[in-house]
Amino acid sequence: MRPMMRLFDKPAARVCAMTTLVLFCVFSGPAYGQAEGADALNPGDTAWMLVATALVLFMTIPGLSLFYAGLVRSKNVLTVLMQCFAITALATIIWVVIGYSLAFANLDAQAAGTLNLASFIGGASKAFLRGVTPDALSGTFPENIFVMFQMTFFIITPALICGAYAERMKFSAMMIFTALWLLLAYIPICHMAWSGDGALFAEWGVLDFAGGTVVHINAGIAALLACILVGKRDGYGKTPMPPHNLTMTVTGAGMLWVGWFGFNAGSELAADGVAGNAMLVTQISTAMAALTWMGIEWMKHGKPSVLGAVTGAVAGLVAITPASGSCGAMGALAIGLIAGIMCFLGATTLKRVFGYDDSLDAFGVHGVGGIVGALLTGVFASESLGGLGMEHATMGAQVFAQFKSVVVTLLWSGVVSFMLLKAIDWTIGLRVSREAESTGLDLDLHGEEGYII
Amino acid sequence: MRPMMRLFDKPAARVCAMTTLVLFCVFSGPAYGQAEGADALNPGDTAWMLVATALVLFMTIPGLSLFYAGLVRSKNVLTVLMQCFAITALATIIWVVIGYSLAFANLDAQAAGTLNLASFIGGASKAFLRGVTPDALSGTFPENIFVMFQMTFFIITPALICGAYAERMKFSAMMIFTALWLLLAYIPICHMAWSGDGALFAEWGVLDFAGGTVVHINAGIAALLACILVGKRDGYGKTPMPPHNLTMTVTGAGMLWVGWFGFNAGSELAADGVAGNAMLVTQISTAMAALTWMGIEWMKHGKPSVLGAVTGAVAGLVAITPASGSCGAMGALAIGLIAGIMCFLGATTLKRVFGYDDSLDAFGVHGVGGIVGALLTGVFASESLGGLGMEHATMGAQVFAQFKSVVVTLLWSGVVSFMLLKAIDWTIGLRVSREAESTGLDLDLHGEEGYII
Amino acid sequence: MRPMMRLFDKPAARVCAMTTLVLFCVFSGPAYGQAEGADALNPGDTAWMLVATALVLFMTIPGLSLFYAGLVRSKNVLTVLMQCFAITALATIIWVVIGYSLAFANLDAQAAGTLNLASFIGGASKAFLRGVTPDALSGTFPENIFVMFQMTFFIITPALICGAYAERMKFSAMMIFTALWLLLAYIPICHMAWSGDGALFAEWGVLDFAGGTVVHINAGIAALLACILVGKRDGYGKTPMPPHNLTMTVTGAGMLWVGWFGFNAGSELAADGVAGNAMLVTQISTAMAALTWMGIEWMKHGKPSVLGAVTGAVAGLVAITPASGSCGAMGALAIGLIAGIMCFLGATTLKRVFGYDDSLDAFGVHGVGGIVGALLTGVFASESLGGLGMEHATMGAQVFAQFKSVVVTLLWSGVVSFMLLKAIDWTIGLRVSREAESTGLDLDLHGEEGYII
Amino acid sequence: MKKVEAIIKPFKLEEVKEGLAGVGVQGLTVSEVKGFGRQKGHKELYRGAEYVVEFLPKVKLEIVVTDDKLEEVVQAIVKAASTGRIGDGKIFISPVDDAVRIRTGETGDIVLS
Amino acid sequence: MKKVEAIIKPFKLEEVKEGLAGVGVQGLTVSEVKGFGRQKGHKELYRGAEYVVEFLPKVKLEIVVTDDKLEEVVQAIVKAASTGRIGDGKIFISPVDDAVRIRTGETGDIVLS
Amino acid sequence: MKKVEAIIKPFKLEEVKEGLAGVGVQGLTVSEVKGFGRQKGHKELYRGAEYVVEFLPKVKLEIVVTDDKLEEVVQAIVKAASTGRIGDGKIFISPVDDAVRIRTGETGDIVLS
Ligand SMILES: Nc1ncnc2c1ncn2[C@@H]1O[C@H](COP(=O)(O)OP(=O)(O)O)[C@@H](O)[C@H]1O
Ligand SMILES: Nc1ncnc2c1ncn2[C@@H]1O[C@H](COP(=O)(O)OP(=O)(O)O)[C@@H](O)[C@H]1O
Ligand SMILES: Nc1ncnc2c1ncn2[C@@H]1O[C@H](COP(=O)(O)OP(=O)(O)O)[C@@H](O)[C@H]1O
Repeated sequence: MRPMMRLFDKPAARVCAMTTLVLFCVFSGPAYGQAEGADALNPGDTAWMLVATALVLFMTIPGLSLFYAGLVRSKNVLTVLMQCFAITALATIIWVVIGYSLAFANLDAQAAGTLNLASFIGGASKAFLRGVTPDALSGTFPENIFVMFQMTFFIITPALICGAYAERMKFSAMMIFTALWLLLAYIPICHMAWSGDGALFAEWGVLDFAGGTVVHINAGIAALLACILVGKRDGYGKTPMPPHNLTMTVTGAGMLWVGWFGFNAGSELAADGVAGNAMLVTQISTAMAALTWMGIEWMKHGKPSVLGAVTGAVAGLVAITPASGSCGAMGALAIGLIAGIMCFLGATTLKRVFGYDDSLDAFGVHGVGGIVGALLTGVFASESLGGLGMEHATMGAQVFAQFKSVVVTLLWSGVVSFMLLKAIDWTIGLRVSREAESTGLDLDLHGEEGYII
Repeated sequence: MRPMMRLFDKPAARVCAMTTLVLFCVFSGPAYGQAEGADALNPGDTAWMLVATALVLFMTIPGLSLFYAGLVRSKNVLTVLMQCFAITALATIIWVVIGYSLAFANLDAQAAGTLNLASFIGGASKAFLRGVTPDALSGTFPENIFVMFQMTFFIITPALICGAYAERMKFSAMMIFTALWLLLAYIPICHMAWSGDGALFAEWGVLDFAGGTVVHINAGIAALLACILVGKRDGYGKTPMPPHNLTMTVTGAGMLWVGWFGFNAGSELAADGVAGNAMLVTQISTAMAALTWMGIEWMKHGKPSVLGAVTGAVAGLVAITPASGSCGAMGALAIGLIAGIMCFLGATTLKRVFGYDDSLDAFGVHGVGGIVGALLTGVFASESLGGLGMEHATMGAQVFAQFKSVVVTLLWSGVVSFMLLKAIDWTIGLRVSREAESTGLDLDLHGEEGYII
Repeated sequence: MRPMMRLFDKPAARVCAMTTLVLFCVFSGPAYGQAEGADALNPGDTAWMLVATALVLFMTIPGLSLFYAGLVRSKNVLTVLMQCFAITALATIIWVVIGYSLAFANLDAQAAGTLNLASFIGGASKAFLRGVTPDALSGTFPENIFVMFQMTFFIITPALICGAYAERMKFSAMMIFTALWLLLAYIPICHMAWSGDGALFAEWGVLDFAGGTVVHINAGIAALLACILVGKRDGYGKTPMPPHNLTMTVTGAGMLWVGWFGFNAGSELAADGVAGNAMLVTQISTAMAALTWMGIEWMKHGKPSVLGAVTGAVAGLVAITPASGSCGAMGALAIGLIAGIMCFLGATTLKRVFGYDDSLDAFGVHGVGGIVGALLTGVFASESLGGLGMEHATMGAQVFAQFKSVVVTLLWSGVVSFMLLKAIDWTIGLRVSREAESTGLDLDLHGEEGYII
Repeated sequence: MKKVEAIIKPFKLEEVKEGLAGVGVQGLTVSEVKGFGRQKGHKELYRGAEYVVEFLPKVKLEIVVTDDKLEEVVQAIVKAASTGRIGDGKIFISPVDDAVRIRTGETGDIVLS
Repeated sequence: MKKVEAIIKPFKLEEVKEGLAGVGVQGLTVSEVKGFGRQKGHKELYRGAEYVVEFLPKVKLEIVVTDDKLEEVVQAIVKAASTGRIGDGKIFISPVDDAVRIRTGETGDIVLS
Repeated sequence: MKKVEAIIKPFKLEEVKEGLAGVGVQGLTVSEVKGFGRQKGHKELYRGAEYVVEFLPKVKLEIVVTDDKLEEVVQAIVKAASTGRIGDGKIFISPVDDAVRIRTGETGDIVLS
């Protein structure tokens, strides 16, 4: 084991050290721009990446925002839509100003086989997108599209968290939390996973094709902490809080499904057979998980529900995300099946047992599904199971690498989220007043009503 | 006329023979994988096919599901959404497990100029997508994308049928019917039309660019039989059953229109001028049919309705589907006009005269529009009418070929649908109880309500 | 200054002369088809243009139609959806029959450095899309896709105007106005801006990448005149007329945002770094304007509204449109900020001061945002401000060129719109009866209700 | 003058309206209500959480009638609305002092015809 | 105490509310109802099938007033709600025994002021 | 027989229902209404135009009770629905002549039990 890596054997204890490192790096690191090969622009890949970007944005607005908005009570419907929309705008600006740079600049400081500061965070040299001209390439397509594609992930991740604290969080607190969380939790994990040779997860050989750690586990654990620290909704467990408009939720689910092709197949960064495979396994896992969830409900409650079907589909989408670059059709069937079962337990039993109020099951689906997917990626990448093969690892070693990435993400994002939420709670407060909660957040926070029909 | 073809001059009488043949073939045929040329992967075509696939899935969820869901009464809204969603999941798995193989494997057994078993059905060699690796090509793009693209057609076709039996069919019966119908009706027709040289329709020289027979007539006739065998909705003809939310229907119609570009222009399987032409004629026919339907209503009832406009648009989309690879702008204007008129009659007069309860006009629009489109394809492919030309046929011969494919589809799908529906009715029953129908299927079948506002 | 150009120094005075010229040209001009280079078809560019076209259509149906429909009272919701849908159909047919030809045929008559009739209007040689075969190219992709792409702009522009006269205009009057306005206002401006060397705006060196003048100012000024000439809604200013369903509006806004990538990045007519840059700056400006509008509301009213956020986003989208081919990330931040402020004033103060009833702020957002964007394009194209550079002009000269194009558009479209609206008012009348207005236009004009829930 | 308030099952509305037309009722007013009574609610299911909805959708009819018509009207409703199952609903009869037709300002029994 | 129930055309609500404020009414309760009466319903059109909607949207106001205010209140409604066309609606007056203010538990006329 | 009509704040419905069950109420009917009273409306904001919504969402309960139960029922509502803040609502009590159970045709007090 290389020296730097020992640092992470007990990750919890080292978080402070890492934070210091990270901050140091951000403000000192020289940056040399993204290292490019001698690739030329390929219009086919470019076309696909333009579209994949549009598809991933489509996942958040309107996709996810509809999915979530249908699940709350009608007095809070606009708040949810507003959160997703405002996060989209906020994350865009942060990404342009400094986020992209911190995630993807200073790559020259990284080197395969070396763990250093640059394994954890990028630099400031591309702040305000310095150097991202129309001519700059990222592989076979323009770097500005790479900026955009990655931005859409930067947008959707905090939007996923909304599902946990829905129907009670202050809008101002939400905005501050999101901004800081993106900088302190998202960017480091994104860099560790996706900045290439020399980055932490890359060195470990972790497979995270489209964001199991970066997006889903990252958002999932933040969601869990957020719903615990914000506290339960008034009347939770006593009064029923059924979804106010399931047609909206099903519509959003359809959009998520379709948009996810951009997410997963787009993560190949090219229009080729691996992208096609990513699309195919995404479809299979999703279908399988939807049928699984429906089947469980049918057996347990005597009827399958449409909310069950769409939640299962999202579970399948989440779990296949890290695996979509490496598993085959059979692996996808298995991942879908397992994700369906585990997320069902996550959104029902787990939540009931621990008694937290994860309003829309952001942790139950994205956290649980993300972990399941990350670990199973290590299994179903195996050629013996129809996968595309793991480069140098045995299945055991690969699963262990995956496991480490899961733990790092849980701990890093967990600690950051906890500290941020506590700090915000002590200062401006996380939660609206009881009266506002009973009136509805739409009127209280935004002075509007969803429906005047 | 070649010997094998005589078999089909009186198609009804030969259905049993065909069934035997088909079943035999399925379990016996050696399979050699899809014959490939020496084509190399083209990223531009690949990009387009990735997107076209996403667009066609988008047509079903959320497109079609919203279009249909808005048309039912609010107590049944979720059932319709659920049907489309569950069919999406179910068809995906069937396609992966065996459907794709039965439709597109064993192509080596086919040969131009020969009608044999392989003219009617593929084989089992690609079950579980054996051999569909990221490297396998289908023309100029990866085969896995071809699998996905064709899968989206496999999904939407049974979803179209939902429109006929809406508001009264059991969910379990619907699932069983769909699964069997896909295997026994969809796959053979798909194979006959699209598996290339040696396939029945190919031998006849039938032009079905994007699925007039395979999708629309196939679904349309099944829809007609389903609504007749399931029976009328309680109170049909006495109580008004107006659409509960036309905003949803219009939204779905817009999505269908946009998604249909993937359907028709995607069917070129390349990003080229024929794809562009398919997009163009799709737009023209749709617009023309929408204006036609509006115009008829304006004249007949004194006002044009938005439901009329969107239904007309769907009629235009349906009718241009088989013709979109061969007609020109002028042909599209004519097809749109005629489809607008004929589907108007299909959804109004025809239904009234025969008194069946095709709740959302699945036959009236898809069946009638599909037949009109299939026949007119034979007319407007002609260069003299601005078409791209028919290879070797005169207009008369082409129309006759089209006619034969229509008849085969109607008979094959009709007989299969009839037998399946009867069998299900005798066993588990097709229809919910009268009480469930009066309460609403959402509560009864799924334990949920659409709106709690 | 070249002789022909003097004509436009006092544009108002010359409108009649222009009209005569234009009409003359239309019926006399020989046409030679679009001049092509020796370009070959590029499948990557073709794939992108197919998708960009689908995205722009998606902006109108369902995007814009949902955005607008949510803002009216529920008794008028279908009317708005119907207007957008019917305009889509109507504009399609007009474009195919003669519109495309008048806008883009007869290009041989144009020459760089010469202002003549052909600087203002095309010819009739491509009527009914004569010559637009699958082989015909437009640059590196098929001309039929160019026809389609431009058609989607032809569709959305009059649909934008609906926002001004919503809730009171007759459907028949709306259809007639739209048809004539497209022919007399849209086509000339489109030709002047986009038909290449020798066209008026091209000669002036105007930068209008994706339609600041052609689409937004054009529609904006028509909207202003329409809402003034149609008159205020009954009870306007006395009774509150709040949006009936903001979830619909937010959904539509998300669709507009995503679809706008097709609009702006598609206007590059290729999948390359300039397209990527257009997508990037579109995202930035939109996010910035959304945050700006939210910020203003937060300061002024104590709470940010979701309607404010989405309206700000649309303002940002509008303003970046002409600039998206020439500005950089920093310019986009500035344009978003300024557009947010100016459109806020346009939709609030300006409207209040002058007292017109622009129901959904079509002028306040598209007119004002379009003008702001057109002028700022001249500023932020400058390399010194991070732009991609202006070819031969100083910033001052460029802004002046932009200014002239704004004035020409305002005057031309303003005069045409005024005359058309007056003529229609005198003949069939623009407005529904007071009783119809109180009952709701859905029932009165279309015999339907939006919701029966 | 009496006011007859009937709470019935929603799908019976059409029949009741016809029944009332049969006994010459010229006007009535309908509203959507939720009822709570002996009729058991139904279970709903959201992400594995089952809960019982106790308030059931009902329709309330209000018909103001002249005293002499009262009996006939009540009978017509009972006849048309009854299915024999729990939850068929109730009819309440209460006194009305007077009625006014807004259009004309008329008062008294004439308003009801 | 009397209860005044007025069924009016929806778009008249604002005017009636102002009219009532003019005669000192401090509180009222409004609900959306569907009315059936002499006013002819409208035709709706769905895929070529025309049918008549006989239940028209109306608004019901309930105002409990002291006996001395009754006349004034009724007049105010008639004045504000009348358009002179069929379907303007009706007012029904019925006895109320007592009123209670939930916040304070007070009863009697004071509750209405 | 008396009819108790209570206009309460919507989020109090569950508590009131439980309170009423506590005193043996077997049935009630609920509708959504808008109330206008002393409670100040809220401001809404649409594109910079602020306006005041004066009609606030309320829930109306109708319970027909036998005369002897009246006091108890009213007290139960007051207790459960009161928050002490303006807008808690009102209860109106009015006479009912008779009640009919549609299912059985029964009349009189038995219908209410
Ligand atoms: N005491 C009551 N006061 C007001 N409404 C009542 C009362 N009892 C019943 N209802 C209404 O009558 C409906 C039917 O009553 P329920 O007890 O379920 O059945 P049934 O009338 O057949 O005995 C209830 O849903 C409720 O709306
Ligand atoms: N007998 C009645 N009982 C209850 N409501 C009635 C009665 N008659 C009429 N209404 C209500 O009054 C409304 C208006 O009545 P209608 O006969 O249409 O016109 P007008 O009041 O002008 O004569 C109806 O829509 C209905 O809601
Ligand atoms: N005279 C009245 N007639 C009918 N309903 C009334 C009357 N006064 C008040 N209400 C209803 O009671 C509700 C509460 O009244 P309000 O004056 O706001 O507060 P409070 O009851 O605490 O004094 C109102 O919203 C309205 O629905």
